Amino acid sequence: MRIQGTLLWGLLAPALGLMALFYVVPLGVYFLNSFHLFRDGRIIPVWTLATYVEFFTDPFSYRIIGRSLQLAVIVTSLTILVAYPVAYALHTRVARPGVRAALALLLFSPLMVSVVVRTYGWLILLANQGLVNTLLRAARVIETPLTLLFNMPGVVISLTHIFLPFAIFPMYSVMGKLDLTLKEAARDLGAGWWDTFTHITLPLTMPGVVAAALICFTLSLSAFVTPQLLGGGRVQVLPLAVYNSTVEINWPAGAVAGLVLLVLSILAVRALNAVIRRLPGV
Amino acid sequence: MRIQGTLLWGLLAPALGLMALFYVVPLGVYFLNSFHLFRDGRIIPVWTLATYVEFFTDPFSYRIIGRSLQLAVIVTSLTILVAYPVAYALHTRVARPGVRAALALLLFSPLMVSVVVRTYGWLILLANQGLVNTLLRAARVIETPLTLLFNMPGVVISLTHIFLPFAIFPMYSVMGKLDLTLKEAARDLGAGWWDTFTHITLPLTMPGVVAAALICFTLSLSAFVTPQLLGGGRVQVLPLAVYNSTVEINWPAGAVAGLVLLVLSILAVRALNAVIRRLPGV
Amino acid sequence: MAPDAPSRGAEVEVRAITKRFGAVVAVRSVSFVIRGGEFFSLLGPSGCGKTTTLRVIGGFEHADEGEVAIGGTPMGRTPPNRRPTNMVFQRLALFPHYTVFENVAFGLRMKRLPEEEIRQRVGEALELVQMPGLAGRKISELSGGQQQRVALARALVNRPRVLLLDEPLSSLDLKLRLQMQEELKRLQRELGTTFVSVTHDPGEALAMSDRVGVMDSGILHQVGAPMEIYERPRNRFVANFIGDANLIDGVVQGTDGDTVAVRAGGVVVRARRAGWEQIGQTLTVCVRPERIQIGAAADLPNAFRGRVEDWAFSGSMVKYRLAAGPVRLHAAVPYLNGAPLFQVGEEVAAGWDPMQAVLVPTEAAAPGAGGGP
Amino acid sequence: MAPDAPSRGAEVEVRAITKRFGAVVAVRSVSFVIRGGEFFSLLGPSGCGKTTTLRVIGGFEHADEGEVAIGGTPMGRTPPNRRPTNMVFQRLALFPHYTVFENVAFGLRMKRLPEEEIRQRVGEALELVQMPGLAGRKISELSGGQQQRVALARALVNRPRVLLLDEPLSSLDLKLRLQMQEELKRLQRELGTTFVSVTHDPGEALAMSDRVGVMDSGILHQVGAPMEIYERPRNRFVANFIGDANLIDGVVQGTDGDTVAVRAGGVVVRARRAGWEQIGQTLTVCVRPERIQIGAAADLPNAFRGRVEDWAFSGSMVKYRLAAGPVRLHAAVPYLNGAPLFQVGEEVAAGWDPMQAVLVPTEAAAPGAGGGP
Repeated sequence: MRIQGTLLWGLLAPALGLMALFYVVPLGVYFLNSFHLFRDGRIIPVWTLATYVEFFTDPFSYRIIGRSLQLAVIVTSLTILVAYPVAYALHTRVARPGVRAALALLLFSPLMVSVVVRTYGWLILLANQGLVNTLLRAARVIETPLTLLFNMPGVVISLTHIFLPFAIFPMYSVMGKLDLTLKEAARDLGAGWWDTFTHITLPLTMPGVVAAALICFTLSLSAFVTPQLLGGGRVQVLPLAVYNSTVEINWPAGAVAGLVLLVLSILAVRALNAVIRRLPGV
Repeated sequence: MRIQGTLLWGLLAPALGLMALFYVVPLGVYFLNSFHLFRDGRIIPVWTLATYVEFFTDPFSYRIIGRSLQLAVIVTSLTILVAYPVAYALHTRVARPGVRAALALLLFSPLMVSVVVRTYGWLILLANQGLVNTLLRAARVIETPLTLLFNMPGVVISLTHIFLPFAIFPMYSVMGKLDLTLKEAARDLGAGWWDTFTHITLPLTMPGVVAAALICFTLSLSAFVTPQLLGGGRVQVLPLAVYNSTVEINWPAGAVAGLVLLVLSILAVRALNAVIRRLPGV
Repeated sequence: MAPDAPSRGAEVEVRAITKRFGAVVAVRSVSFVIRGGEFFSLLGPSGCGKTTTLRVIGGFEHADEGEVAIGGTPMGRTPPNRRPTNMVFQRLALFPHYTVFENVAFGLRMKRLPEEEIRQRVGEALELVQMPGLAGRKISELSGGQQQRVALARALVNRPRVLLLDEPLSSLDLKLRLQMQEELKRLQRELGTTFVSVTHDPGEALAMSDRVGVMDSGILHQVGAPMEIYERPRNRFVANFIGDANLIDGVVQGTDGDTVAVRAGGVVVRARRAGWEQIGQTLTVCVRPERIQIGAAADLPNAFRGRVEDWAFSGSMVKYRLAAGPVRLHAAVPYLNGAPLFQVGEEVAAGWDPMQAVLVPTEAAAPGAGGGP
Repeated sequence: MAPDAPSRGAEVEVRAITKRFGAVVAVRSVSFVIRGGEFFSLLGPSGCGKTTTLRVIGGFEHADEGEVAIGGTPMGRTPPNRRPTNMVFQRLALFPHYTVFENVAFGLRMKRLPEEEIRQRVGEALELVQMPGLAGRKISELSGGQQQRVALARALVNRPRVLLLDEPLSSLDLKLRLQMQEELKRLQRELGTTFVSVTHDPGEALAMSDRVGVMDSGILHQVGAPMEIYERPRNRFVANFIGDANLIDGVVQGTDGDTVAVRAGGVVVRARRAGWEQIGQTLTVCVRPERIQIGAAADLPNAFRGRVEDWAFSGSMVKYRLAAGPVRLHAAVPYLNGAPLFQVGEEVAAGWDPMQAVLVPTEAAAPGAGGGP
C-alpha cells in the first residue's frame, strides 16, 4: 500500500525544514566566515582565501590534523579490538539470560551517564594522586606516579570506553544475521574452532566491523568534551581548535578548521563505505 | 557451535576490565564525594549526608531538576513527532533510490559534524543580528528581534535536530519488520488510509517509538555541550550543575547532582522498558 | 466438487490485462471470465503471474493495460477498500495485536456497524469455520490450522461478492492441507460465493476447483474443468505441469479411424486423433504414466518391449522408468499387496489404449497463446 | 531403489539415545541400526525428533542417555570435525563468500591436502553432481537445484563413511524435488556410501529409501522397508502418516481361515488375520483408499452399500468420500478417460479384498513403543 506522494512529502516537510533551516543554512553561513579575515580582534567581511593560506602554511595546523587522525585511528582500532569479542560472546549466547542481561546493562550503561559525570570520574581515577597511581605505588610497582591525565593515553582510554557500545551495536547486529548453520557446516567439514572463526565468522561479520569502525572513527574525529576536559589542553585536536578560535572571536580560523574536520569525516565515511561495498556477501 | 566457557570469558575479559576499571570504579569513587563536605573552598573528607540535605533543601535544586525534565520531555516529544513521519516515509519507500540516498545522507549527516561546529552554526543563525531575525525584519514580520539564543527554544531546537537520527534509527528498524501485507489486509477489509494507520501501523510500530523515546530522553537529560554553548548560562540543567560545581572544586555538590541525574536516567529507562513490555506483539 | 454449481453468469471479467514491474512483464494480455458461484483456480509455478492477476482483481495492483470488471462494473482504479472483494492472504496477515474476535470484527467496524450486529455476525462467521469459543484468544495462541480458519472468517464475515485466496493452504502441512481443501469446497458450496484461488499445487487446483486456469511466464495457457485440462492439455507446458506426463516427440505417419500413428525413434505409437494433425507433421504424443500398462500389454495396438531402468514405491503406486530404444517412459502401476514387481534390468512389454493418449504441438508455446474461455 | 544394495553389516548403531531440551524430551530412548551401503530415512512430522536424532549421529548434539557407534566405534563426545560423517544441511549452509570451487574444496583444505589433489577431487565431485564448468560461480548466482548439487558435492568430496541429509530437498519445488530424488538414489547406488536422510514427506521416504524409520513425539514407531511399513503399519500413527488410510474401529466377531470379521457400527468388515487379535477385542481395521472398490463390488466378501458424499479429481485418481451408516470411507479409484463417475448423493456398493486390509491396535500408541530392530 502506497500513500499519495503529496501526502508523503507533507509528512517529510517538518523534518526536511528542520534540517534545512537548522543544519544546512547555519553551517553554510558559518563556513562563509572562512572566506573572511580576522585582524586586530575583529572579523573583516572581505572575500579572501587568506585564512586558508594561513591555516595551510602553519606547521601547527598539520600537527593538529595529525593528532586528530592519530587519535581517531588509535581509538577506533582499540575499540574494535575490545568490542568484537564482546559482540561475539553476546552472539554465541553462552551466557545464561541473567548473565547476558547484566552484561548488556554494564556495556550500554555509559550511554545513560552524562559525559560530564563520567569524565570527572576519570579525573579521580587517573590523577597523579588518583586511585590507579595510589594502588600501584602501594603495591610498589612504580616509584613515581604515572602521568595518565592531560595526555593522549587518558583521552584514548576514555574515548574507547565511551564508544564501546556504539561499536558493539553494529557488530552484534551483523552477527545476529549470521546463519549459525554456516559454522556447523564448517565444523562438519573438518574445521576446528580457529579455522571456523578465521574462514567463516570473521569474513562474514566484516560488514559489522567496518560499520563500527566508521562510527568510531567519525565520532573520535569530532570528539570535543573528552579531549577538552581530560586532555588538559595538551591533546590539541581539530574540534578544540574550532572551539578555541571561535571563543577568541576568530571565526574565520574556526570555520577553516571546521571545514577541514568536515572534509576529513566525509573522506573517512567514503573510504569505509567503499570497503563495505567490496566485502563478500554484501 | 559453542566454544568453551573458559575461552569465551577470556574473550570478554578486556571489555569487562575496561568497564570495571574505567567506569564502575571511577564513578563509584566520584560518587563517594557526595558523602564528603565542601567548606571554605576545599573538600573535607568526613562522612556525612550534609551535601544531600543541602541539595534537597535548596529550592534551586528542584528548579534545575524540573528544568532538566522539562527539556527532556519537550525534546523527546518534538523529536518523535518530527522523526516518525520521516521513518514512515523512508519505510514506505515512495522515494526513488536516489532520492532516498539523498534523504538518508541529509538526515544522518549531523552525526558527521562535530557538535562544536554545529553549535556555532546555530549561534550565527539564531543571534539577535542573525539570519532568522534579519530575514524576519526585512520581511517586516517583526519589529524587534526575537530572542532565540541563550534560552530554551534554541536549546530545544538544536537538541531535536541532533537527536533526529537517533530517533529515526529504531523506528525505521521496527517499521522494516512490519509485515506490509497487514496494511494490505486492513485496506482489503475496508480501512482507508487513516484507519489503516491508526489501527495497524501505529500500534505495531509503538515499540520503535518507545525505544526512540528512551534514547532521546536519556540523551536529552544528560546533554551538556548544547545547553552550555547555546543556553548561555540561562538554561540550567543537571549536567551543567555537575560541571559548574566541579569546576568550583565543589566535588561533593557535583557528585550529588550527578547521582540525581543517574537516578533520573535509570527511572526513565525502567519506566519506558515497562511500557515496551506491555505493548502488543512484543 | 459441485458439478451442479449455480452459474450466475460473468461475475469477474478479466479483459486483456498486462502488468509490468520495471522491465519484467508479469502478466501478458490475460483474459478470462469467472462465473458467479464458481470455484475458480489460477494454477502455475512461482513467478508465473497468477498472484499478480489475483492482486489486480483485488485492487492491490493496477493493470498497465486492460481492465477488470466485477459484477459487470468496471473497477478502474478503485482501491481494495471499495471493491466487493475480500482476500485471504498467503501468509494470512492476521493482526497480531488483536484477538480472534477483533480480527474478524475489523471489516465490520470499518463499516461502522452497530456493536450488536458485529457481535452476532462475528459469532456466525466463527461458527461457519468451526471455531466457536475461541473468540477471546490471541492470534499467537492458535495453531496453523486455526489461524487459517480465522483468516477465512475475517474475509467471509464481510459477505464479499468474490473471495480471493492467495495460496491459502501453502503454510499448512500435508494432512491439514488435504482436510482444509475439503472444507474450503464445503464452505464455497454452502455460501454460493464466487471463490478465486491461486495455487502452485496442481493436486489442490484439480481437487477443489470447478474450473482451472493454467499460467506460465505471464501467459494464460488454458482454462477448463479439471478433467478437461488433465485429459486434453493444449500444450506441453500444461501437460507437464498438471500431473506427470510422458511426452514423446514424433512424426505423423497416418491415421486409422479415431487414432493416429506417430513414429518416434524407431517405435510407432498411437494416440487419439486431434483433428489438426497432418501427415508428416512433427508433434508430441502425451500419455499419462497411470495409463501405461506393463507386463501383459502385448495385445494392445501399440505395444512394444522395454527395459526397467529404475523403480520407486509411492504407496498406492509403483513407478517404473522404462527404456524402449531412444524413448523413455514413466509408468505408474497400481500396487496391491502381493502384486508382481518388475526388477531393474527386466524386459517387459508396455503399451496403452490409443484413446488414452493425446496430441499436443511440439513447440513449447501454445498454438493460440493467451487462452481464455 | 536398489533391492540388491550391498549389506555391509552395522554401519551406524543408535543405542537407546534420549535427548532433552530443557523440559522437552525431543528423542525418547530410540534404538536402530543402519546397515553399510544402505539408504536409510527417518520420517515423521515436524518436531518428531528426527532431525535431533540425525544431529546426534553427526555430533552436533550430544545425547543425554545412550550412545552412537559408527563403524563399530563408539563416538562419545567426538566433535563433528572428527567424525567420519558429512552433512547436507536443510538450508544447504553454503558459504556465501566463497565460489562453488572454494565451497567444495573447504573440507579438503581443512585436511591440508596438496593443491593438486584438491583441484582434482573437487573437479570429480562437481562432475559427479553434474555441475562441471560452474566452479568459478558465486553461490548467489546459482539456481536452487544447482545450490543443492553444490551442497551434495561439498559433503561427498570428503568421502564420508556416512552421509547425513537433513531434509535435503525441502527447499525445492515439486518437479525439481522428484528429479533430485532420482538423482540422490543414483548417487547413493554409484558410490555405495551409507545415506541417512531425514524427511517429513512420506512419498520421498518411500521412493528413495531401502529402509524407513517412522518417528513421532520422539518415539521411533516402526522401522522397515517401504512396502513393509505401508502394507503392515504397526499402529494408527504409522498407518495414517504413510499415505492415506481408512481406520475403522470395531470389535472382533470371529475368524474364518486367513480373515477376521470385525463389527463396526452395524457393518461387518473383514481383514487379514494378524495373529494377536482375540474375539471380543476392540481394534482398528486399516484399509488403503486405493484398495477399496466401488460400483461393482457386490460380490466381495465384505461389500456394503454407501452414499457418495463428495468427490475430488486428483489427476490419476478420483477420490470419493462415502458414508456407510456411521462408517466414513475414502476410496481412490483410478480414473481413465471416459470412466464412469459417481455423483454426490448416489448410492454405490463398496468393498475390498479382505487380504488387503490389516489390523492395528486401536490405542494411539504402539504396543511395543520404542520400536527398532
